[in-house]
Amino acid sequence: MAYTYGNTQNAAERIKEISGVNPLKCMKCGKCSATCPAFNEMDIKPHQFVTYVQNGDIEALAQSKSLWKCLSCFACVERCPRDVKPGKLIDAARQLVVRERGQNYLTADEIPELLDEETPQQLLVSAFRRYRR
Amino acid sequence: MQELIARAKELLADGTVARVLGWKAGDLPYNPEAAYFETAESLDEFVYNGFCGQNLSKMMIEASKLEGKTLVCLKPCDTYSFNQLIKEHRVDREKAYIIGVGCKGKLDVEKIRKMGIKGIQGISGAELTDDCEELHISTIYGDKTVAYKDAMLERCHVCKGKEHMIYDEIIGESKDTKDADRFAEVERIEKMKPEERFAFFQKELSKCIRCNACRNACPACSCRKCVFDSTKFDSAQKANVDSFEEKMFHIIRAFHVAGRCTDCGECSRVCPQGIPLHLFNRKFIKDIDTFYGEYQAGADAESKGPLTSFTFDDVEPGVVAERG
Amino acid sequence: MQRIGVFVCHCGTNIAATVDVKKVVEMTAKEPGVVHAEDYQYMCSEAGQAKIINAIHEKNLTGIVVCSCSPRMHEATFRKAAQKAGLNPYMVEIANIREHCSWIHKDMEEATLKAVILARAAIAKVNLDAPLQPGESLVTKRALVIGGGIAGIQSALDIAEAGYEVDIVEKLPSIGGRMSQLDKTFPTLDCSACILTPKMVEAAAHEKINIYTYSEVEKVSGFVGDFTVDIRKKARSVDMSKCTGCGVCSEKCPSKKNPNEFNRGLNNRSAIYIPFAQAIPNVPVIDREHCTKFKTGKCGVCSKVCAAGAIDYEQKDEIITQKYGAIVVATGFDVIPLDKYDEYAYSQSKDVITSLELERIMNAAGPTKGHLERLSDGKAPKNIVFVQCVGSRCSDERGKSYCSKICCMYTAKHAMLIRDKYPDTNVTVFYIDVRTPGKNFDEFYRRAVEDYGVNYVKGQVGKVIPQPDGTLMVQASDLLENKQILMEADMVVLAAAIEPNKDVRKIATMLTASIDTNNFLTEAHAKLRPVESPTAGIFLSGVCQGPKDIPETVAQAGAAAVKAIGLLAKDKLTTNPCTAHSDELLCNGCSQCANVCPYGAISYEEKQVNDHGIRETRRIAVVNNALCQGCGACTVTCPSGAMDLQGFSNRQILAEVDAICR
Amino acid sequence: MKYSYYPGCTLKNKAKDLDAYARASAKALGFEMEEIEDWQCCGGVYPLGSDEIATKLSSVRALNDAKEKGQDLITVCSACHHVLKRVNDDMKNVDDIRTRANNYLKLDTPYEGETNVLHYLEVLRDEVGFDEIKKKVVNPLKGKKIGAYYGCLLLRPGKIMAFDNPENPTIMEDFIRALGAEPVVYPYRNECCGGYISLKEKEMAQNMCEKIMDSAKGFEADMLITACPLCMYNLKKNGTGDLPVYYFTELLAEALGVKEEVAK
Amino acid sequence: MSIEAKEEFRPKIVAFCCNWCSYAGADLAGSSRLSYPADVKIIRVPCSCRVNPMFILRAFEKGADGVIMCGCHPGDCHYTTGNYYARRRMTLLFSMLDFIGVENGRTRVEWVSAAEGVKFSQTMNEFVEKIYSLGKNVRLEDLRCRN
Repeated sequence: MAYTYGNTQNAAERIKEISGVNPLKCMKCGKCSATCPAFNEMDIKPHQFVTYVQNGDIEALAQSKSLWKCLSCFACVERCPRDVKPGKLIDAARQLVVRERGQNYLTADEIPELLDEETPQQLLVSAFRRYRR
Repeated sequence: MQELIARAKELLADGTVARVLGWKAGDLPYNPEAAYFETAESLDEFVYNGFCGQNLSKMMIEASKLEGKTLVCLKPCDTYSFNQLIKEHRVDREKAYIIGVGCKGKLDVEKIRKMGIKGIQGISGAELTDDCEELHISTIYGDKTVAYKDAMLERCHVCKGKEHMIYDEIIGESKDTKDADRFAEVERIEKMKPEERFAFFQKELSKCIRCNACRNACPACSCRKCVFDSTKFDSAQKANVDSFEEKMFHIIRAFHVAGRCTDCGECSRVCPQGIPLHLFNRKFIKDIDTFYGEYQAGADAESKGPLTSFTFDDVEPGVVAERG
Repeated sequence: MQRIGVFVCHCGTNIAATVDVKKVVEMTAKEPGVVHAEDYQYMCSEAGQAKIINAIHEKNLTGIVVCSCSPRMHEATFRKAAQKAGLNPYMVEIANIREHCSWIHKDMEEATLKAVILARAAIAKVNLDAPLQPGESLVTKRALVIGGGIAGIQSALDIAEAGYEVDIVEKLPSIGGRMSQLDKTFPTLDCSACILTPKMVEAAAHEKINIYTYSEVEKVSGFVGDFTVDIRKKARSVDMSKCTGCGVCSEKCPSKKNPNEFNRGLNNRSAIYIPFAQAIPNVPVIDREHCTKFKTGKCGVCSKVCAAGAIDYEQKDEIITQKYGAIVVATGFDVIPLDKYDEYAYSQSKDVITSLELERIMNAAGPTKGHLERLSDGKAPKNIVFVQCVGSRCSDERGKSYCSKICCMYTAKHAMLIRDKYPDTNVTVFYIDVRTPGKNFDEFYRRAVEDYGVNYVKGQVGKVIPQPDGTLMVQASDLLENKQILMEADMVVLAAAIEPNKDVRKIATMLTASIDTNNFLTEAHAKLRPVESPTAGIFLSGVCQGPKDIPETVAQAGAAAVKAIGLLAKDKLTTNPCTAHSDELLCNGCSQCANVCPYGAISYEEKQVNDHGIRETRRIAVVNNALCQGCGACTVTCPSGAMDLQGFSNRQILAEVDAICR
Repeated sequence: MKYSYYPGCTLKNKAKDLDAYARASAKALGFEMEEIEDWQCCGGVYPLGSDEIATKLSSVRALNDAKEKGQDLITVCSACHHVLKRVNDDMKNVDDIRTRANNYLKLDTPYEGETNVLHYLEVLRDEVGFDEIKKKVVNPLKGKKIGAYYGCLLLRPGKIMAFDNPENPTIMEDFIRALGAEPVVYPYRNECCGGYISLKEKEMAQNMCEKIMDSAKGFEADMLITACPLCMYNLKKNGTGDLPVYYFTELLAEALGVKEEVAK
Repeated sequence: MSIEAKEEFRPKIVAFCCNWCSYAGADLAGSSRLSYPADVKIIRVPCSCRVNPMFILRAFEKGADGVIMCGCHPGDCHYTTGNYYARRRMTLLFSMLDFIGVENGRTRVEWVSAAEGVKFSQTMNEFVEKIYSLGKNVRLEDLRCRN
């Protein structure tokens, strides 16, 4: 975990590019955090994502638990009055991590023990897509 | 023709009209020219045949200023122009006695020439009373026969119909000579690539000698003073040293008559260089029909023209770029 | 050839920082006709104008080019300066080298070159300028006020007090507008009706004011000083001259289940009704859509019970045509529909209401007679949550991009009133920012917090969750605590964004007044002419121009009135001399120009002309300069170029084109 | 009416019922679902990244297949529907993605989002019509109080999915009514159940499922219906356990009297 | 020829703006510091209906590479109906220019209100970019006008 993103502004730019989100549009109303069903599990809260990207503090975002707790339920995307879409930002950060660091949140070895009889294929493929490169 | 002359004499005699505007024979068998006749005797020179293509409507602008009524002979397509001139207050309906003369298609001597017929001494088969199926041409090289249709003006192949739009009486039969699509040539050009279109018009328009024959013949080009002769636009006529001049002149001329042009085809008929000038007008007419609904200038003498009216949801100019 | 002077303004550094003004002077000085060129710090200043005046005198200038800001800013200033020096003011042209040049370019060389080209175009135009004399038109000494809310009433009163006739046209059956629906008003908590009603009465009683209620503007033609307006007086079905306002008809009307618009549909009214107790006029109207008589032909109860015989089922709409010199637009606002904000459960729960609905609930004449009750079960709410910015400050298509301005203050008012009257009730306000610029406004908000214990939480509400027991759960952010809150509430009040009245676009089109993408009317200048429309003779009063509270609305209404009075006080207006003119020697008399003239300013005369020796009577187009507004539609229609526009002549525009393309 | 049908991985496996009931009901309602050949997994999650092309290609192939047949593309699984619909929107409206995807695929004619992507429920509502379904119901589900569980994928983002009002949807309620049962409207019906994280964050998923089911029970629902195999799994596995969850197609098949056929 | 080709191409672009909406929109773009290339030069006309097709042809004749006309949005004309006539005229003119083989990207009409400074700037940026991509207007220029 000692690895850091060399040029933080570059990483922030990458996130903006991948997500297509302009964090400057945020007016800090907090509706995303008011909406988020995973709020309590998150260490960096949805409304804070924007600030982290703005400040170029991508390392903290990359290390955060929130990255893996976001449900991709789009509730924040739907309700954001400023078209900022924090869900997209966090997804972009997650991609940055799994792509550039090779840091898989889930490895193939871990999976069998997580499975049960009913686990749908959908869950498996989505987990792969979300958590690893 | 005799019926026409007889009737004209009658009307002159009873004082209904002060003069007759028609045609008299020219110096060649195929170039009759417009003429006024003020006496019964002079009417003996009156001719009316397949070569009387000239649209006499425009002459009524001047005739309207004369004392008394003028008997004017108008072919079906000429009546559109006359209506348009009434709409624009250029002619006085009260000063005109309109005899709608029959028309079975008008002839283009250039087409005959192009068939290789030279030394023409006489042509028959083009009288109003003829059935106008065949032309018999006597030349210094012998007699020739050609199909009437093959010698017809382009405009007659896309004839607007044999009905007169306005008249006091009709003399002689008319024939619908339409056998082609009016917009086919415009469409053919539209389908070309821009470079090809540019080259096509470059070639055609570079023939222009700015003789102003088109302008003089055009019944819609009836301005007392043309903008190209006035200082208002700094556009007074200059010698042509460059292709743009012709483009500018012909585009503007077409634009000025857009929505008013009845598509009478006089411009192309009189062009000594054979430039298909009617294509500009047809293009505008086609666009007007597609964008704003079908409109035939001169079909009546009251309706507002397409460029002096609008609807709230007209197409945007961007449509030109969109359709590619 | 003109003798032209070129004056290049630095505009401080606004121009000079990007445009090399010295270079512009140097380059333009070489242009044909230019006999004088200089630059100055601020051309619009007294000293700057003096330079122009001096140069005109000293160098006998016949034309002036000022390279400065937009002509929309200072054209009039420089024209006046020229006039002072005895030059015809229309011999002045402006090259806009600020808005169109220095402010948008960064590269000095590029900007300087462009400035020179713009100056050349102006020089070319001046070269062809001719002295123009403005004409005159008469002013009809009567004003029209569209909208009978507080803005319209105030404007009408002020204009009437100055001695001019005023007509108010109000769409609804009574004047009073939004303010009549309010219970109390901030920041002093007066009763709204108590301060509005006297104004309404005053307007109704004023001998100079004529009120058309239940009426709409149907058509507007003409121009500043001389508008002609058709007003449709909708059929009230009640004879205003006979009705005594006793109200028996409403009482006896069997059709009682029609949504009461005045109470925002929270209760019902009869089909024949007076919208509210203080209505002016105090005459009912039959809602024909819901009236049994009109629907089935059978009923007629109101007619039977009316002792005055005022009911008239046969009444028809009436069109009144009236001339006006000035028009004040005071069309007001409404709250946005909340159908796109279902996360707040507005359509799912009766206890989620808008602030305007709360006004009606709090009002003694409202659906609950002024008792604070839940509309679902009539119980007193114990926990009330206010949600701010519902649809305001949104950049998506659900809401409005602007701040509605009044919500922070009225929410503080509501919170305070509730805490005052029902001290057991907990009040929580979720806010993004509390915006209280205004005299005594922040103090008011602080009182709500400090004296009344209103709980302000910074954060937005994400979802209102109706519970099986009829209460509501509010899921929200507390941004300062960095927490997500789940809070119980039994009433939720939404501060819905306000938007201009739906009809305003139609009205703006009739008036040819410009309107922005949010449907607010545009002012002539955002800072310096905030109560005038760019269309002369049209004045803006109240929220139709932008969100406002009552004091601001009244202030603006007064300002609009003053502007209207300033206009009405003149007997004549000088008209724009840039009108069309027909050259009789070129005119064909073809009538095409008249076809496109929006003002009917072109007529035709049979006129004797002498065209280079040819004397004849011709049909010639003649332009009425008082009617012509100078659009130029006719000039392009005219094939011969006979019709030309003074000040924007064909040759002038072509000269500009040539100068730019040179 | 004939539709191209994209079943998706789960419907071929753990959610065979969802698929079988859908097909049987379609037959009873008179429309045909033609499974597209060689379909590939949609990936289960829409790749949000604007630079993700490869992960969108399988969807584009399916979409193009339907386009070539000139048919609308129908899906039953919420996740597949979500992914296909959003990729289709990208192909229609996002120049960059369209260009790059087409460059990669090298189709005969480029795919530009021409296909109409429909969820089975949309077909029921817009093509068949709930009134029509009502007429064809042979076993009305009288007396049943059913809560619709929408979840996230069908509804959001509302602008792109254009499925129903994302905050106050009614399509499933109308569906329930058409089957003769009573819909139960409860506020958590469009809240996330946490399906995607149920593999690793069990506790979180449990909390969320309980919240949903408690809310539904509070409003007196006897059962829930869903269109999503993942929601189904999660609600069953991590929910309160006392509220049955069914695929909406199962109830449809039951009401239309074709359930028995499928069981055989 | 090769020397000319190396010369940097700076297009001449004429923008006709109606006084009430688009000219004010351009002013707003200016006061909002929304930049667009200096190649655009604005000519103020009272209304889009004042723009005579001859002005546009003349511009091309004199070497303009693009001509754009801006007016109030249809329905918002200061003179009520001017832009409706302008719209028809320009549609027909543009179609004719296209017909004779002039690249149709060289002409454009855009409706810009007084409040649309952003749109004005965007439109001009787009238009200039388009003209750059089309290059020098050689088809309509009157060579005599070069000096």
